[in-house]
Amino acid sequence: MSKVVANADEAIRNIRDGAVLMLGGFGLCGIPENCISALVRKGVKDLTCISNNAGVDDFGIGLMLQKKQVRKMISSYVGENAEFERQLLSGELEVELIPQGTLATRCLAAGYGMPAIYTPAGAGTEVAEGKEIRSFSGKEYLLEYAFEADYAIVKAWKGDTEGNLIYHETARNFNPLMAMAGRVTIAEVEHLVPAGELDPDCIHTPGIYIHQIFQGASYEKRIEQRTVRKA
Amino acid sequence: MSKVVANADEAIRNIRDGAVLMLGGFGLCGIPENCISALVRKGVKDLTCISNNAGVDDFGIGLMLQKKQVRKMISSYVGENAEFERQLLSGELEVELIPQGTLATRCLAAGYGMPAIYTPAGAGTEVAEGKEIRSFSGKEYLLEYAFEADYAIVKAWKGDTEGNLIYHETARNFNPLMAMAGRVTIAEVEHLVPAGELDPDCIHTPGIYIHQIFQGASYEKRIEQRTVRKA
Amino acid sequence: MALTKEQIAQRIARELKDGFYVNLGIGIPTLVANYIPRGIKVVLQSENGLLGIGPFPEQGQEDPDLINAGKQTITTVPGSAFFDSAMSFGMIRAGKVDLTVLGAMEVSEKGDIANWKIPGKMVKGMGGAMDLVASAKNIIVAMMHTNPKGESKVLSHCTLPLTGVRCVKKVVTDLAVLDVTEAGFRLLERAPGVTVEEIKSKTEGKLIVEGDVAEVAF
Amino acid sequence: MALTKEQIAQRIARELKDGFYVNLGIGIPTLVANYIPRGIKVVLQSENGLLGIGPFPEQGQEDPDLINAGKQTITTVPGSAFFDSAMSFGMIRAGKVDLTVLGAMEVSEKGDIANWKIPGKMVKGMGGAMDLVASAKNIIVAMMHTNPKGESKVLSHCTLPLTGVRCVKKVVTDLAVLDVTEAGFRLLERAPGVTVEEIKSKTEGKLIVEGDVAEVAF
Repeated sequence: MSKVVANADEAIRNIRDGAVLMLGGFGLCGIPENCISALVRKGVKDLTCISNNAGVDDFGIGLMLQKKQVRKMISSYVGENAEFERQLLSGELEVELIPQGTLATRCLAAGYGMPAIYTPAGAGTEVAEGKEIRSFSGKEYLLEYAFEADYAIVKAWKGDTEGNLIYHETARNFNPLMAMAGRVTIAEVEHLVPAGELDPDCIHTPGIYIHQIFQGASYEKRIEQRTVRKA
Repeated sequence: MSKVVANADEAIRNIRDGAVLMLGGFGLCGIPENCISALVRKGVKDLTCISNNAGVDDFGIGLMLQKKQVRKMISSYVGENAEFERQLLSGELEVELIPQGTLATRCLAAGYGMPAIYTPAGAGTEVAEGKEIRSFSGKEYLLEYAFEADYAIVKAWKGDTEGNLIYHETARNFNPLMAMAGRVTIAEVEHLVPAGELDPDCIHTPGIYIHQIFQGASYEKRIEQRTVRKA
Repeated sequence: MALTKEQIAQRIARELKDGFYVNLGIGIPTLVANYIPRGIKVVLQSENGLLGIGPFPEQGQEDPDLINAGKQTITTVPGSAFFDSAMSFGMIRAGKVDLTVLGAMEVSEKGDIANWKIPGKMVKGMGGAMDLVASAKNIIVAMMHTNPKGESKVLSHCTLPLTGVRCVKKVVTDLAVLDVTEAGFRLLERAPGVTVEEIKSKTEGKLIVEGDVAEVAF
Repeated sequence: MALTKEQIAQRIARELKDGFYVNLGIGIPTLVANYIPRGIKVVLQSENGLLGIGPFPEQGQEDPDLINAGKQTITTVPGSAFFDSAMSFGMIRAGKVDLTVLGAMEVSEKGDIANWKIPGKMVKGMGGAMDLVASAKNIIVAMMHTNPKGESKVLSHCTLPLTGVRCVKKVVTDLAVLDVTEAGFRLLERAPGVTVEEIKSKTEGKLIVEGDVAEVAF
């Protein structure tokens, strides 16, 4: 039973309308570009997307927003996206904003089989409304539940045929957390190698969490805020 | 302000009688040998030791037990140690047994600033007695609190002068978790290298968690159950 | 003829499916690794932080940094991965491990298991057993049908302190293969030459026998 | 003369101590990195998963896999480490980050902070700000003393939706350096040439002035 599939279209072929997806990445860094393109091609609709950000107008999750494939975004920050703003204001798109650390830890909880976690983020703010609040050592914490997602779609630098993954620099971000949290997890990698080529001490995501893996056809890796040193 | 100290004796010099210590390792694999020897030399007493195991009679934490330095062990498994058994039966030593995954996750909770976590381990057993029980999706979980330890003492394979650590094979085990969980964390390593020599993508414990680091004088790395293939 | 420990392991190995991630406990369960059916691929998890356990090392190749949960020296297979104990039990709790095989002192007809403590004896601890039984989605127990005194270990209720409740799915003993069902132990197979009557007499818990019960074939 | 944004950053940089791990927010806080005092060593954390932020890259050296929390291309210093977002916020929650510097729309005399949402405007999200303010042990706010309409941002109570409560320890504005105390804002220093009277008139929250207040010296 091989986890290796030929390409993004094959990897996402079972994703249906109405699915709950997790998509790795921070800004445009470490996003599963090839799977996003395939989801746009497939035209699957009514999606709930759990992702720290929502891409920009013409890249990342922004491409799915353009095609109105997303019903709900669960994110920590959704700036810099005009179409997103239009759909939000028109009521076409639902948005749930979550503190970034809470987003990360709710993924971790799912991957580690913890039904819920306590975090102080948002205590005393409107984020706490309707949530269970509990004091530990005199400090308030919110009870936040593990995510349940049908699919997690992540992007790694290197992967092997067992599904073991290694990420590169800050393109790691949410990817290893979401990889653990999906009922089914699809990984796209820049370099797919045979089992045994990766150093077992340096694996970030063990293959047990990965169901399908493929080498992405190409990566644009667009830069959102190109910033350079003053000469 | 350098984190590098000369040796184990210097690293543990501030540890006082009655301290709560975490000690990394699983069995005799990945234990902080040099620090344990230094603690025996220092003769510090009345210690509470959080460690998955208690060593064997003449190695690991067993050496501290021989000198009656330990008041309480918090472990998941304490077999194969005659002096341990003697002290336990005589009432000289207190033991708290905790499921191994709970032990690991209570360290993680401390390192990740989560006051408590929910785990199903021990639900319906005597481990659950006196603990808060809560159902999520029809399954019972116990509320288990983050550990509070004065010192965590861990052993890594390589470390750099910033305190970044890389572990080797299954000698990783509890070390990265305890490294995050100590109020003060002391790391001993087989190879101490200048900052910049370790691959930043392969760091298991970022230096922010480490307060003191040194290269151990020597490592015996004793094998507890030498098992070989039948010829 | 009662099954040998090797045969118990061999029978359990037939429960393995291609692509399974499996955690094998100490004792008989460890032997299951020797009988993985040809043509299927199974990855063995060691809860001290490894996916991809290989065979024991050759003499002289023992590596003190590379042990299993029984503290034995081991090797790895290509494609293995190391991780810390929190991730290890995390993947167990999250149901990513497909099958767990454990030894036991007692199993009840409700699927309760006792395997860590005997009152009056020195208690060594539960290690990872409580985490495994509370979380694994599929637990098979490998054990002798009776204790050295000849008393049944397949009970209506466990008498020893529990390791976990309502978690065991199947029991393979030296005498029988049993499914744990809502109604009690269902006898699936019997050891070659062992009669249903003998199994009944050595099973204190409720035993369900339907039709002819085949012998375990090797 | 009110302080420039660069001068606010320069003043905040004096709060850094040798060995500090520091998280710098977007805007003025980012500029603090340019004024780290000589002879002390500070490690900068980026909540998207890096310890050891270096300067911006030289033209042509931008790496799309290497960005800060503001999505800007960056570099690393020797001894840096990458990690995932759960560990990143884990170390923040556990109090391992010594100092956090953030911008704000409003700060109250109790130390409450509002910096993520303006009712009626498109809400972009709190990003990591709520985690940082709920967890960091030492939070300094860098902001203008008044908004573009000239209204005080240093208040008795925040009027905007809160990001966190009772968390800000110090505020450095273009006009003043303020400690947040149990009794209110204590005026520590004033911008060169700015009078205590002007600061009082532009501070809606309770301002405590004791003795002579020195000017910020550069």
